[in-house]
Amino acid sequence: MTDTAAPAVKTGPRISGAFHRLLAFSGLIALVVAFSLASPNFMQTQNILAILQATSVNGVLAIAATLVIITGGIDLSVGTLMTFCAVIAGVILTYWGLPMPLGILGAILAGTASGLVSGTVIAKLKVPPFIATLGMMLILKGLSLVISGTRPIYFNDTPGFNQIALGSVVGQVFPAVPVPNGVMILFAVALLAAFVLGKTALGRYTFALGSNEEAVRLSGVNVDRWKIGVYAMAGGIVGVAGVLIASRLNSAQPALGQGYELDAIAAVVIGGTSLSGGRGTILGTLIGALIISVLANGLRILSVAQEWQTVVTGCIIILAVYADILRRRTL
Amino acid sequence: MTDTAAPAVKTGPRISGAFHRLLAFSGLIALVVAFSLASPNFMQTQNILAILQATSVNGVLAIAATLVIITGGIDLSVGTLMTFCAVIAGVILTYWGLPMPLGILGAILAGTASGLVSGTVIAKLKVPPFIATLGMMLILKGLSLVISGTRPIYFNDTPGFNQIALGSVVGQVFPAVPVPNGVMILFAVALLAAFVLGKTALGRYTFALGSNEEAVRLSGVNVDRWKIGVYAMAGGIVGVAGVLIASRLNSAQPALGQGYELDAIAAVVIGGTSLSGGRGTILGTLIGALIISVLANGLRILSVAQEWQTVVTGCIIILAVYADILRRRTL
Amino acid sequence: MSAEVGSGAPGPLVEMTDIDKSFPGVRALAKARFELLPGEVHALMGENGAGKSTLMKILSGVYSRDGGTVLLNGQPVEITSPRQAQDLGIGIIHQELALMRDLTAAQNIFIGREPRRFGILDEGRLNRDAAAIFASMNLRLDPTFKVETLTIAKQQMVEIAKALSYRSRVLIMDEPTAALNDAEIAELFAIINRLKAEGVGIVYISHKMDEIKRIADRVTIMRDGEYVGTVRAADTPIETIISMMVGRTLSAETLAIPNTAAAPVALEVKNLNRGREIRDVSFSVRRGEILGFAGLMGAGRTEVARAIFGADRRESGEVWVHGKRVGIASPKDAVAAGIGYLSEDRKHFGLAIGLDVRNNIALASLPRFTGPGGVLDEAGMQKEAVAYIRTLAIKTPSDTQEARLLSGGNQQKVVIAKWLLRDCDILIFDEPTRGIDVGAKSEIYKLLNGLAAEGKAIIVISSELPEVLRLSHRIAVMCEGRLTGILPGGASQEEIMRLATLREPAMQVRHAG
Amino acid sequence: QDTYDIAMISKGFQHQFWQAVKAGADKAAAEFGANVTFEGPESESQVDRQMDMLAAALSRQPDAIGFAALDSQAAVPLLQQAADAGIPIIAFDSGVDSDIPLSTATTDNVAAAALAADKMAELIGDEGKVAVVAHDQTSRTGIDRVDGFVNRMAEAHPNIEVVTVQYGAGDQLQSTEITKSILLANPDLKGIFGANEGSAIGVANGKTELGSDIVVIGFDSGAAQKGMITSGVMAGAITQNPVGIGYETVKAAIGALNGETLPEVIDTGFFYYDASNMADPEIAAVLYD
Ligand SMILES: Nc1ncnc2c1ncn2[C@@H]1O[C@H](COP(=O)(O)OP(=O)(O)OP(=O)(O)O)[C@@H](O)[C@H]1O
Ligand SMILES: Nc1ncnc2c1ncn2[C@@H]1O[C@H](COP(=O)(O)OP(=O)(O)OP(=O)(O)O)[C@@H](O)[C@H]1O
Ligand SMILES: O[C@@H]1[C@@H](O)[C@@H](O)CO[C@H]1O
Ligand SMILES: [Mg+2]
Ligand SMILES: [Mg+2]
Repeated sequence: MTDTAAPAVKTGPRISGAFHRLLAFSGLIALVVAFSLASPNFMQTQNILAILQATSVNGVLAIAATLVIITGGIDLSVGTLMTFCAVIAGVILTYWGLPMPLGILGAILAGTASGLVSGTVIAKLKVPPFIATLGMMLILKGLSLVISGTRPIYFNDTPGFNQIALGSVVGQVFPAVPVPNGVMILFAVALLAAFVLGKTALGRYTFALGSNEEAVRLSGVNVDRWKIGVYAMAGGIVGVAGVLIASRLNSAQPALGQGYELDAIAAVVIGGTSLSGGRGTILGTLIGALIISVLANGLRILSVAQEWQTVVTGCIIILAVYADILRRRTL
Repeated sequence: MTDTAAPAVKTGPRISGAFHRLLAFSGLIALVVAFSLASPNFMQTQNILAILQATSVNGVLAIAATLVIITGGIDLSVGTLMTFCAVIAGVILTYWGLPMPLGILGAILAGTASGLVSGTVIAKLKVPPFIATLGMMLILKGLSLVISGTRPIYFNDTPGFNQIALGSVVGQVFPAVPVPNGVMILFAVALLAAFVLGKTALGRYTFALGSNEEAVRLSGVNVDRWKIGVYAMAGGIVGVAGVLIASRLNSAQPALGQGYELDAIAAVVIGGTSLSGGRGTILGTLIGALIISVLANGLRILSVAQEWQTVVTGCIIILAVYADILRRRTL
Repeated sequence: MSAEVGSGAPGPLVEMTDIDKSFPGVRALAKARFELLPGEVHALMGENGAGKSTLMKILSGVYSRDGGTVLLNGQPVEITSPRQAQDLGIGIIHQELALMRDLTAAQNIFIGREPRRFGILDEGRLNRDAAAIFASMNLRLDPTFKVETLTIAKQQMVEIAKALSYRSRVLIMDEPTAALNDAEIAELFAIINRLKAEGVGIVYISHKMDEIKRIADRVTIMRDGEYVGTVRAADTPIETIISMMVGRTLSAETLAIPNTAAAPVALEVKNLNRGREIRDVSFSVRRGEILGFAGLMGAGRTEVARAIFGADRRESGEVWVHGKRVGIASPKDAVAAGIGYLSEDRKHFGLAIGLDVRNNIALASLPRFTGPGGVLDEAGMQKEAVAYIRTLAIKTPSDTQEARLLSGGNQQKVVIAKWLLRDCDILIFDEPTRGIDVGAKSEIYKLLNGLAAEGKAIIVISSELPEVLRLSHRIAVMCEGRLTGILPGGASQEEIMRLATLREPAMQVRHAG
Repeated sequence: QDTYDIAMISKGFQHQFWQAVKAGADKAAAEFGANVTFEGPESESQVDRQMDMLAAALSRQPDAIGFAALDSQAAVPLLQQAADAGIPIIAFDSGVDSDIPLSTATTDNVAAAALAADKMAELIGDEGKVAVVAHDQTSRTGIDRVDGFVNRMAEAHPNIEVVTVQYGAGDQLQSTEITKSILLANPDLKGIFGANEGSAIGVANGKTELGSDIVVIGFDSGAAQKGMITSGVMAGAITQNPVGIGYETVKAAIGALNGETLPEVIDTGFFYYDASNMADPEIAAVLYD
């Protein structure tokens, strides 16, 4: 019996997987092709860079949201937490006048700390993620206003701060493609998150929690600790988004942020991650975030009236996801 | 044989159930008591009526959201659909000059139709509810602006229209408690929804779908049809909210609506309905909606600075749900 | 070998011929064949993953076939949905329970066919009708209880009640007794005999060989998705059926009982209590010993195991491991103390259904595969997973197949592999062979014996007495939350049953140890 | 080139105020034969979204850009990019802290709100309690109008106390609920200033719903507000000249394209209007429906 089973053991369908992944881009590619045909201004280096730049903040937020959503949770606080982190950076750099790296570190730590709090409320107090992060969303929104005195904090005293997102290290080497640093940071965060999800124990538990939390607990795993870890990591990533947006605006805008969680979650779901947990990819999320930016940019380039932009965006989001579903079904 | 089985058949833990339900109010009651002690202006008939009135629109939206959430779905379009329905009422009454009942009917039918569309996209095309209703949210938002020409539509030519929400039939009978009609409509919708959920096949399948959709399908039930039915009914209820808000503002405000979905879903979840489906009550949702209104009202009455209002609201939402969890655990 | 058996006078109810079905990477059925006569109980047998469930899902409209024909009463039919199967008089009890956990038992039974009055659901009648069905099954169950509060066994009974309520002409039972104890099985067989007399054709899938002899008229055997043969149950020896299933003859291994009396105590449980479910349970297990746990449904064996493991709260009681008292507040503490627990409910508590086979096997052992920076050693995990896939003969196209796509028995093997890999000193296995075929069962028995021989202490909770008797050095028996006695390995079934029904709380039994 | 392509990026879109600006822009576009697009973010806090809109507009390579900055600093890099590309920029509604815009068509919101404070004082007899319901705690117009009103009261009307300032996001319903709470908490309140259209209508609705007789002063116009002033629920309101802002912006853009020199600031002005002067042609011209 032992022997007969042996030949059946393969290591998995790798090739079809890669093909599958390639096809996932099809919705995005279709949009890009359509807009390129419709307007000569779309397929210009400048515009592509603008689209990427527009994706950077939402992309980073969406990556954070992906981690949480794979555990079967949700994080409604990513938008206002981003702002909170930006405000913390503002306090450190502008109010206290400390050097730039400390401001960045402070923002990331603030995000991590907030993630720890959300994670703890969820894991230890068993408050559903929706409520815990809704509460955090409001708390952080209020605190950002309180700390900043409801006024933007400018980074004028921190020279180079706005180069974090807007400068282009790539452009110094390849002047033809001045990809902004913000975009490179998005890619770096994506690589990091994909690495953690795919290669580390934290990533494995992330999927396992979303798949069957009770089974994980009964396997003797310290479920609470890992869950809190995921929220903390997501928080830290949101901190990066906070730095990015602050750099881009050269200021911490305390009122901004609410509503951004919806775009982030939309990117995640468009990217094929299931809200019920257990499955999802960072690549999918990036594609989802790009689809949202390409749509917004393309419709603007075509000078579509704003109210119709909204209608068309709604339709295309549904269609893009439907196309993806059809693709999975036929493969 | 029947006899031996009979003694085992109890009617379930009815009494403790009633007690349990009573305790669910405790979070709400605690808030009310706290605010009453903090300000003499809180426990005034006028103010209580103001709180109820403030609950009416969100309450009706939350009831619609409850139905969908019990199936394990989500409806992000309730806010903008409400506006769309209000605009439809405006078109019928103000643009076309038809009689008031037709306007009301039109709004409810528009809601139902939109629910049919969402439900069909979800059930037939298998698009996840989050995406389908996100798409609908945008589509409806855009259409409201298109149809209204981005302008409010006033109901000045429909005398009595604003009495739908603001008038008080109760007050004509009991002048001491002029409960506005809008509140009575909320209660009527709640009773209707509770009836449907508890006593009809549609309600049964609502719970069944959220509990284990695959099992329902394997039982030979036409899952798609019932699911579409739930979304349609939710849409119709949103239509009622559309009439209510239009009546209160005596106009259809095409720009309003987005963001209302979050308050509605929050009321549902605070009320103890699980986002994973299968369980939930209308009473819970009403309590959840009231908690939100009482909090907002109470903090304003105390003239708490707005940014702190936000922080406190976030904390109390988490605490209220945590208290509810503790109660369930100890009971 | 494949002795065809001709049927009697009436034409067959169902004839399935040359049925093909493939899933991505898996050929589940290849020219499979099956025939069912009215009034017969036709057992469908085969190893885990042989294609039994798949074939029956095709007949009941869950899956569509890739090729072949299905005749119902001699007429070709296309069954495209469960609803259509119902309308054609085909009912099925699925292997994986398909219940709506938030609904009551009665609501589950009548889903899609609720009695109504003026369009309003008639709950009273619903509950009365359900109660009547339960009564006819001799089942004491409140129809208004939510399914999620019922034990697996009761849930299984609800599934059976639901299937009966359709009054089908063809009734498929896919491992209906996997979660049932002897008394319930006897009740089910009485029902089957009644249905048989009414001319209902019953397809009966089970891995419990003794049941086949007791209930089946004919047996169809499948292997690797193919038809092997059909035999008459009464005049075919079990050994023949088994060899048709596995393609060779299995030698009957005997259990060598080593003397463990002198070995040190590995696990000691003292005065465990929780309400009426666990009442002052104390026992100990020595290194190298297998302690069987027997009892009727609801005796509290699972609760004891979960309480020891920290999965559920306990009111009082101490757990000692290797002579040291350990504080166990959660499963992680238990595992840290060297205790592993395999749950009786693999779907809810065992398998991470969305993960692949490799990761499910590694789930309890990830720290072992975690290198610097938290990076996982995939190659190491794969090596172990593949090794267990071989040892336990888990039928899967690869170790990266999603666990949910495996057959029920193979899923169970995956969960077993998880605990074997974790290498705990003390293993508590709750119904470990639920849904596992005969061949694999004996592999698992061998494995457990080997583990005991290595010095591990093992607790096996099982509702199959032969299993308990075959494996155990000593047998603990529970009744209504109390440990009513601990018997030596060779105890008789009668003795066990006496303790399992010993309802007097006065009786205090000394146990060896 | 026959028609100029002008992109206007505003601070909002759905509000009637912005629709009136758009109407003015469209009017000028028709008059001067230009093609104008008009866009603005969801809410006035979404500074980065406005940057994305500006970036997309730049990609379109328009002939000129009209821009109402949510945060003037944040926009500087993109405006520089436009200037480098030789695209003339006209600021509108709020100024940009930069010399890049060739001209700015704007309202002095601090002064406008101070005028509201004076009118309020006059109507309540220069003493007592008042409150403010504003649209936004952080946007320039929100800050300026609250500051303008509160500071003017403190300076010129010492016997008037501003008991609370609350924010309703310009959402009529939310502003209604806020107003009711304020009235119930302060039974002796004499007046409320609603700092933009949605806020003002909300305040008036709240007053009506509670049957209160406080003095309401609004901001901006629109059919509802005009109706409320006619019916007396609202005493009066400050209006800017949104149609004029839109019109002047497009006109200035075309002027720049045609090489004209532009004034640094085009003050489009503001007025206090009430039932008595609403019909005056000068006032009626700046009110929108
Ligand atoms: N949906 C599916 N996708 C992929 N493979 C599947 C699917 N369903 C079944 N299989 C595979 O088809 C084969 C037959 O499975 P089936 O469930 O019919 O086995 P079985 O005979 O019922 O086994 P068991 O005794 O363990 O229940 C197995 O190899 C299984 O892994
Ligand atoms: N989820 C639950 N909710 C409520 N009661 C439960 C639940 N699970 C078990 N019980 C009750 O606990 C007692 C013991 O449960 P259980 O049937 O699992 O015992 P067991 O001895 O392990 O039997 P089995 O042979 O079924 O494994 C029974 O009275 C049962 O009804
Ligand atoms: O001028 C303001 C704008 O800036 C916007 O906030 C909407 O309301 C108007 O009154
Ligand atoms: Mg099977
Ligand atoms: Mg058990």
